[in-house]
Amino acid sequence: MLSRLISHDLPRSRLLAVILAAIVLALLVAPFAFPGVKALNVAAKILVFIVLVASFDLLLGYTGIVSFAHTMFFGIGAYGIAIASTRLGPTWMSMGVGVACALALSLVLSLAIGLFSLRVRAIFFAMITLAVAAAFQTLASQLSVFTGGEDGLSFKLPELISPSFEFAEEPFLGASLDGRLLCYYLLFVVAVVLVLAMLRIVNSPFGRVLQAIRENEFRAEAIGYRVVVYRTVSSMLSALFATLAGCMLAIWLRYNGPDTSLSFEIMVDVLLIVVIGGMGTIYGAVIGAALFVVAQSYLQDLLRMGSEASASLPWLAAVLSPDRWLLWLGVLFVLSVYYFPTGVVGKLRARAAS
Amino acid sequence: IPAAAADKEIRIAHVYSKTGPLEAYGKQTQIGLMMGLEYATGGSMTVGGKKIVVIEKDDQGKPDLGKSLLAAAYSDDKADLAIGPTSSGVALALLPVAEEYKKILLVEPAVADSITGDKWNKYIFRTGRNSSQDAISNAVAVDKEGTSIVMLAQDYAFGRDGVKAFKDALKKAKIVHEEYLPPATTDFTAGIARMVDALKDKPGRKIIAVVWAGATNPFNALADADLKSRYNIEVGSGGNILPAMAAYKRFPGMEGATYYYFGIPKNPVNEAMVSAHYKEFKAPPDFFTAGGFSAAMAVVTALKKTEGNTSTNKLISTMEGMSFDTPKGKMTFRKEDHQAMQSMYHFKIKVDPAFAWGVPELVHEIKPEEMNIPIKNKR
Amino acid sequence: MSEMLLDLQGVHTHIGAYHILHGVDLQVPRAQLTMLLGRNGAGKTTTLRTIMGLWQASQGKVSFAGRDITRLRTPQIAELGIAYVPENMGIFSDLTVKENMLLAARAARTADDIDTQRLEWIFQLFPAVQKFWNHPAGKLSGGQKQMLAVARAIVEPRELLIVDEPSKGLAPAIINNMIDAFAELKSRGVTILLVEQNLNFAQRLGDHVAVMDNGRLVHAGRMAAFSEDVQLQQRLLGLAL
Amino acid sequence: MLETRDLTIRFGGHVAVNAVSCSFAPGTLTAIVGPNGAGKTTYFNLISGQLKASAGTVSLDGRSLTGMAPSARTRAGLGRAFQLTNLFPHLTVLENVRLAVQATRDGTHRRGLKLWSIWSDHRDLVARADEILTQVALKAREHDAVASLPHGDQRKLEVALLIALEPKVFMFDEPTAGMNAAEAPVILDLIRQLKQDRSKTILLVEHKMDVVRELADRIIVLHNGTLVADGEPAEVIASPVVQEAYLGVSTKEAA
Amino acid sequence: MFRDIDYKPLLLAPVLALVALPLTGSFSTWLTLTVAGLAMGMIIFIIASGLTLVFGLMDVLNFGHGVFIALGAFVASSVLALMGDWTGSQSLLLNLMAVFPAMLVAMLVAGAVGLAFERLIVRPVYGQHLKQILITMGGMIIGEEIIKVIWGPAQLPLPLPEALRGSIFVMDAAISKYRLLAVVVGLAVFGLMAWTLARTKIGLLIRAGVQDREMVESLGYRIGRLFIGVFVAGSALAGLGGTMWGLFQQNLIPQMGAQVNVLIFIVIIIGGLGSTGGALIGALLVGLMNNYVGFLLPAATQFSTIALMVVVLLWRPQGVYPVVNR
Ligand SMILES: Nc1ncnc2c1ncn2[C@@H]1O[C@H](COP(=O)(O)OP(=O)(O)OP(=O)(O)O)[C@@H](O)[C@H]1O
Ligand SMILES: Nc1ncnc2c1ncn2[C@@H]1O[C@H](COP(=O)(O)OP(=O)(O)OP(=O)(O)O)[C@@H](O)[C@H]1O
Ligand SMILES: [Mg+2]
Ligand SMILES: [Mg+2]
Repeated sequence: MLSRLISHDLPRSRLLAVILAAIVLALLVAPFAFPGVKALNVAAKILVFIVLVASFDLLLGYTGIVSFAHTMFFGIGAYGIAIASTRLGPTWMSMGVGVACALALSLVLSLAIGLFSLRVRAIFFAMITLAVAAAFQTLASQLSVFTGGEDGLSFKLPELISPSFEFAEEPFLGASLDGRLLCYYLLFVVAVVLVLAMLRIVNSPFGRVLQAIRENEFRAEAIGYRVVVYRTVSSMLSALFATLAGCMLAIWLRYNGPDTSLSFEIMVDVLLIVVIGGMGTIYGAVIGAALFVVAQSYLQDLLRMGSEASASLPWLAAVLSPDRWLLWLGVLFVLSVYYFPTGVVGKLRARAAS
Repeated sequence: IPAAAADKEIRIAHVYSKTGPLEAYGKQTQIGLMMGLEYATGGSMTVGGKKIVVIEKDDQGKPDLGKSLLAAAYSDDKADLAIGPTSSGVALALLPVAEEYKKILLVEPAVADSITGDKWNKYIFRTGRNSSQDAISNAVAVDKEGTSIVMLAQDYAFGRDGVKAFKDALKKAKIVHEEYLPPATTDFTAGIARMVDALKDKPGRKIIAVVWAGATNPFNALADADLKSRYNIEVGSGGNILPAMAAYKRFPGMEGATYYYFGIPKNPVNEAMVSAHYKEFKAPPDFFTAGGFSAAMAVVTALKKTEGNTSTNKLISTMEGMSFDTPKGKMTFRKEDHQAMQSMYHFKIKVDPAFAWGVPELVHEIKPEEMNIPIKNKR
Repeated sequence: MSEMLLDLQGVHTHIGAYHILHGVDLQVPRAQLTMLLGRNGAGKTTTLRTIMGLWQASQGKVSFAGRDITRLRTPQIAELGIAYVPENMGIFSDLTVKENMLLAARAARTADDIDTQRLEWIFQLFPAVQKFWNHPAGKLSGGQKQMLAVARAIVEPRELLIVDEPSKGLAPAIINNMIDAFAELKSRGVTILLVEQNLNFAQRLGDHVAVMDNGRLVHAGRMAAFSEDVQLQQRLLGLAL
Repeated sequence: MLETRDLTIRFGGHVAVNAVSCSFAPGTLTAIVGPNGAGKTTYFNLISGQLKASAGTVSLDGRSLTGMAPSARTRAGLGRAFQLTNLFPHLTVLENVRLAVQATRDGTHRRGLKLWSIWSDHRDLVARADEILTQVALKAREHDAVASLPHGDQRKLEVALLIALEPKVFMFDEPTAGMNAAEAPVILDLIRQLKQDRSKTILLVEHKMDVVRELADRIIVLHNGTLVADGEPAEVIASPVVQEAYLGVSTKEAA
Repeated sequence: MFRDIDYKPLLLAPVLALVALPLTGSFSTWLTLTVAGLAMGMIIFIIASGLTLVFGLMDVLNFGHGVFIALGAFVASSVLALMGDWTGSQSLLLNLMAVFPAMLVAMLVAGAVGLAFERLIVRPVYGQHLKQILITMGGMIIGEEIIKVIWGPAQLPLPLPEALRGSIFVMDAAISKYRLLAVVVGLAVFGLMAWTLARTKIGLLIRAGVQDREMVESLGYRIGRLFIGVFVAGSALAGLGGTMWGLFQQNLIPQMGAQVNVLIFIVIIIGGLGSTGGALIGALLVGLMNNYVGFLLPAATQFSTIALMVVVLLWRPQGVYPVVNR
C-alpha cells in the first residue's frame, strides 16, 4: 500500500528511508515541536522548496534539460495568487482564479519554450533561458500597475488561513491555534500530494522515456519515441508544478515581488538543492531542500557564535562575521559539489548497494 | 527570554540590510542608530530604568525575508518596537506585519511615498525623508521663471514617483521632457542624445535634473559630454552618499537639495555626531548615519515621555505630533501620516582638492514650512 | 638493454569497485608484432589502457625499454615513444582530418611541417585520409574513421605502436593495406602490440601471441606454434583460427 | 516490400548516395557491400530517416515514408541497429531493452504517454525483455549499466534492441564488428532465425565476406554512392568491380 | 583564399548601422550613437574576451568569470590610488603610465587567482556543465565576499585620469576620449588572441582536449597544464576587462562582475563558441544595438540584446562563427 503510494520507487537504502521519514515527520509536527515564528517560516519554506525543486528535477534530472527559466514559472504562480487577491479581494474564489490563470499562462509559455528548445543545442538553450528569465524579471518590475513593480504586492487572504483567525484561545503545545497553523497544514497536504504525484509520473513508463531521452536523445527517437512530444510534455508538467509551488509561496508569505520569486539567486539555490539531493531521484528534492533551507536560515546565527568565539583573532573574526555568511554559503556550494557528486541520495544508495 | 528580564528591558529590533546590495547603506544606519542611542541616553543606554537592547536582523534586501524576520522579532524575540528597513521594497512588505502584531515600526531610511501614503497603517512612523520631500526640495532649488528642465530618472516606480512629485512641486520652471532609462543602464550615450535634442534649442536656463539611485549613475557620462560649454546645459541633482558624490566634482556650481551633508547643519546634535564619528572611524558621518541617529533620537524622546512604558497605544499617542532633536535640527512627526517633517538643504557644489567628493555648500536651508508635502494616506 | 621492449609483471587493475585485471604478465619483444587475443570482456582493452596510464594499475609493474612506467602519467608515457589507437578510435570529430593529423604529429607546428614522404605513404595506404583532408572528421564513415585513427598513430615514427582492434569495420581491401602497413613498420624496427578479433589478420601478421581470459594471461608463445595447435585454440578462444 | 526510388543525398558538393533505386522483398536477406565510405550507412540513414534525402523517395508496403521523422518510420515497421554503438549508457541492460519493447507496443502504457501508471506494473514488458536478453546471451549482465560492458557485449545489446522493436524490416549495420569470433555466431544464428520468418525483410551491411556468402540471398554493391551491382551472391562477388574496388584483388591477378 | 572567408556576419554591424541611419533622424546623432556604440562594443569585447577562452574553447561554463572582472577593477583602483600624482596630471603620457601598470597588475592578480580557481574549483568538474555552473557560482560568491572583506562592501569611486576625461568632437558628434583608448586596447587584445589561436596549436589542442581528453594525453600532450594556462590567460583578460570596465563606470561595486555576467555570455553565444572574431562581432552588435534602441525606444533596451541573440540564433543556431560544435 505504502509502496504503491510512492509508486514502488523504494528508497533502496535503509538510512535514506529513515532520513526521509524523519524529515516528513518533522515537517508534520513542526508547529508544535519547534514553536516560534522563525521555525515555522523555515518549515513552510522547506515545503515550498521541496515542490519547486522536485518539479525542476523532473526537467533536469529526468529529461536532461538545463533551463534557468524555471523560477519564471515559480514567479507566475506567486504573482497569480498575489495579483488575483489584490484585485479581486481576499476570497477563496479569487485564489482559485489566480491559480487557474497562472497555470494557463505557464502552460502556454512552457509550450513555447519547450518547442524552442528543440531548435538549439543544450548550452545555447540554457543561456537563452538565462536571458529570458532576466527579461521576465525586468518585465515583472516594469508592469508595476499589475505587479507592484520592484516593491511587489502585499495582500490579504481568506480569513480562515490568516493569522488573525484564532480558533482556540489557548495555545496548544506552545503553538497558537490560528489561521497561520491552518495555512501551514494546507501547504503540507498540498506538498505531499504534489510530491507523490511527481513520484508517480517519473515512475510511469513516461518517466522512463524521459530518462532515455536524457541519456541519448538520438537513439530514443530511433526506437520510435517522438522526442519532441515527450520533451514538451515534460517541460509543461514541470512548469505547472513549479507554478503550484509559486502559489504555495505566495499563500504563505501573503507577499510577492520580483526578488522573492523570480530572482536568479533562487534559481541557483534550486540547482544546488537538486545536485546536493541527487539528480533524477525526486527524493533528493526532499533531503536537499530540508538541508539547504535550514543551512541558509541558520548559517548567520551559527556564524555569530563562531565569530564571538574567535573574537581574539581579528582576521578569523572578519571572515567568520555573520555579515560574510554568503562566503560560507559559497564554500558550502563548492564542498557539496565536491563531496556529493551524485547527491546525498546517490551516495546513500551506493553505500547500501555495496 | 525570562519575563522578569523582559520587563526591565526595552527591546528594539533593527531590521536592515546587513548584507545584500544595500549593505553599505544599512551599516551606516546601524552605526548612526547606536551612536544616537548612546547620545540620547547620555551613554547609559537606559530609559526610565530599563535597559535598551538592540536586536539586529539582516533582511538581505529581501522583502520576504524581512517579513519573516520582523514577525520573529515581534513574536519570538519580544521586541517592543522595530526600526528599519533599508529598502523601500522591504519596508512595504513589513507594513502589514506591524499591523498584525500591533507594534510600532519606525521606518528609516526607506523613502517610498506609499509607506506613509496609501500603504500606511497607524503603527507606522518614519524619521527618514520621503520621496516627496526629496523631490519638492530639489524642485524648490531650481524653480525659477524661464528655466527649461529635462528630468532624467530610472525606469521604475521609484524614478517615476520622484519625477511626478518634482513636477507637482514646480511652479515656474517648465519640464520639457522626461527621460526614463532602465535602472541598470551603463551606456548613457543614447539617453544624453535624446535629452540634448529636447533641450538644446530652448531659450533661458537649461537643466537636466537627475533622479538616480544606485551605483552606476549617469554623472560621468554627462560630464564627458561637455554639455555646459556646447549647449549651455546644466546638470542638477540631489544629495547622495559620499562615494557617489565623487562624481559631483566634475560639476562645480551644480545646484540641488540634499537630505544631509555633515558640514551643513549647525546644531549641537550634529556636532556631537560628527565628532563622535570622526573619533571612532576617522571619517565623517554619511547620509544614512544621520538617519539612524535621528531614529534613535525619536525613540528615546518618546520613551522618555512615556517613562519607559512601551505599550504600543501609549507610544503612538505620544509620538503623534511629537518633536525631537536630530542632527538635522528639529523634526516633528506629522499627526496625519506620522511622517517626520524636516529641513532639507539647497546646496551648490564646490570643488575642494582636500575632499574626494564634490562639496555641497549650503545656499539655503529649506524649512519644513517652505515645502508643501502632500498627505497621501487615508486614516 | 633487455630484449623485451614492454614488460608487464603481475598487473592488477581496478575500475571503480570492479577488479578487472588479476595479475597480467605480458612481454612484448622488440621489433616484433605481438597479438593479444581473447574473448569479449577478457580484459584486453583494459590491459592496453593500463599500459598507457589511462587506468592506474593497483598492483604490479609496467616497464618500457627497461624503465618503470607504472606511475607515469599518460602524456609522459606517450612521450617515451608510444602511439596508441584506442578501441573507440578517439577521433576528434569537430576537427578536420588535417587537424587530427596535425595533432598527432607532435613536432609539427602546421600541416606543412609534417614529413611529406611519410604522408604520401599514408595517403597511399588510406586514400580516404587524403580525400577528406579538409573535412570534419566526425563526418567520415565508420571505416574511414578507423583509417584515420591508424593513420594518426603512424604519422610520426614511434618505437611502440599499440592498436586496439584496427580492422573492425574495414573493407577487405583496406585490411590488406593495413597488413602491409604493419609489416612495413615492423621492418623498420617498430614494435607492435595488437588486439585483434580478426583471426585471419592475426595469423598473417603475428610473430607472438598472447591470449587473455578473465583478466589473466592464459597463454603466451610464438604465433607459428599457436597456429598449428588447433586444440589449444579451441580451448582458449572457443574456436579454431 | 521496402522500396527506395532515386534516393540521393548531397553533402555540399559530395554526393554520398546517388539515385539509388532498389526494392527489398520480405523473406530475403540482402547484403549491402562496398568500400569504406561507399555510402552504405548513409543509405541506411536515408531509409530510417536520420538523414533527410536531397531527392528520392522511400516507401514500405506501398506507404510512403518520405518526410517522416525517424520515430514515425520506426513505428511504421523499420528497425535499425547502428554501426557505432549507440545506447543509453547509464541505464541497465534490462532497461535498455525494456524501453525498446515499450516503444513498439501501443499497450496500456500507450508508449509511455500514459503518465499515471506505474512502470513496474507492466510485467509483460519485462517478460519480453528477459526473453530477448536470453536470446542474445546477455541475461547474466541484465542489471549492469551499459557503460561498463565490454565492447563486444555492447554490440550484442545493439542487436537486442533491434529485435525488441519487432519490425518488418531489419537493418543491421556491421552487427559483428568488434565481436569475438566465438561470440559472433550467436548473432549470426539470430539472424538465421529471423530469416526463417518469411514475412521479414533483412538488410545487412557487412565487410566479412564469409558471413555475407553464407547468409545473403542477394548482394547489392554500392560504390561512391552509386548502386553498381545487384544479384546472386556468387555472381556479384565474382564480378570485377567487387574483386577490384572492394576486395582489393587486382582483376588481372585473379584472372 | 578569399572564397573561404564567411563574410556574411561581417556585414551585420554595417547593416545594423545603415538601418538605424534613417530612424535616428539627424546625422550627427547617428554618428554619435554609432561611434559610441562601436567603442562600447570594444569595451564589451575586452571584458568578454577571457570568456571566449574559458567558456568558448575550454567548455567551462564559468559563472564565476565575473568575479575576475570585479577583482581586476578593484586591484586597478588600488594601484591607481598609489599613483595619484600621475593620474591627477594633465599629461596624457603620465596618465597612461599610470593606467598601463594598473592594467598589468590587475591582469597578474586576476591570473594568479585564476590559477587557484582552476586548481581548487574548476578542475574536478571538467566536462560536467551542471556542476561547473554550481561550483563556479559558489566560487563567485566566495570571491565577491572576499572583495568585500578587502575593499569593503561600499561602492568605490575610480576617477578617470585627467587627460582621459571629456570628449573630442567630430562634426558635432561627441566621442569620449576614454572610448578611443578602449578601441586601441580592444584591437590589441583581439589581434593578439586571433594571432595566437591561428598560429599555434593551442586552440586546436584545447578543442581536442574538451572532446577527448584521454586521447590528447595519449598523443603525448600535457593537457592539464595547457588547460591551466588558458584558464589563467582567460582570467587575466577578465582582469584587464575589469580595469577597462571600472574606469568606464568610474565607480566600483563588488557585485559588478555578476552584473555583466549575462551580457558577456550573450556576446559569446552570438559570436559562436570559441571564436575570437565572432565575439568581437557579437560585442559590436550589442554595443550598437543598445545605443540605437536606447535612442529610439529606451524601455526596450534591456530586451534588445536578448532579441538580438534570439534572432542571430534563429539565423545561425550555433552563433555567427562557431569554432566548436557543441
Ligand atoms: N568503465 C568500466 N566500468 C566497469 N567495468 C568495466 C568498465 N570497462 C570495462 N569493464 C569491464 O572490464 C572487463 C574487461 O573489459 P575490456 O573492455 O578490457 O574487455 P576486452 O577484452 O577489450 O573485450 P572486447 O573484445 O569486447 O573489447 C569487462 O567485464 C567489462 O565489463
Ligand atoms: N553528415 C555528413 N556530412 C558530410 N559528409 C558525410 C556525412 N555523412 C557521411 N558523409 C560522407 O558520405 C560518405 C559515405 O559515408 P557512409 O558512412 O555512408 O559510408 P559507409 O559506406 O557506411 O562506410 P563504412 O563501411 O566505412 O562504414 C563518406 O565519404 C562520408 O564522409
Ligand atoms: Mg576491447
Ligand atoms: Mg558505415
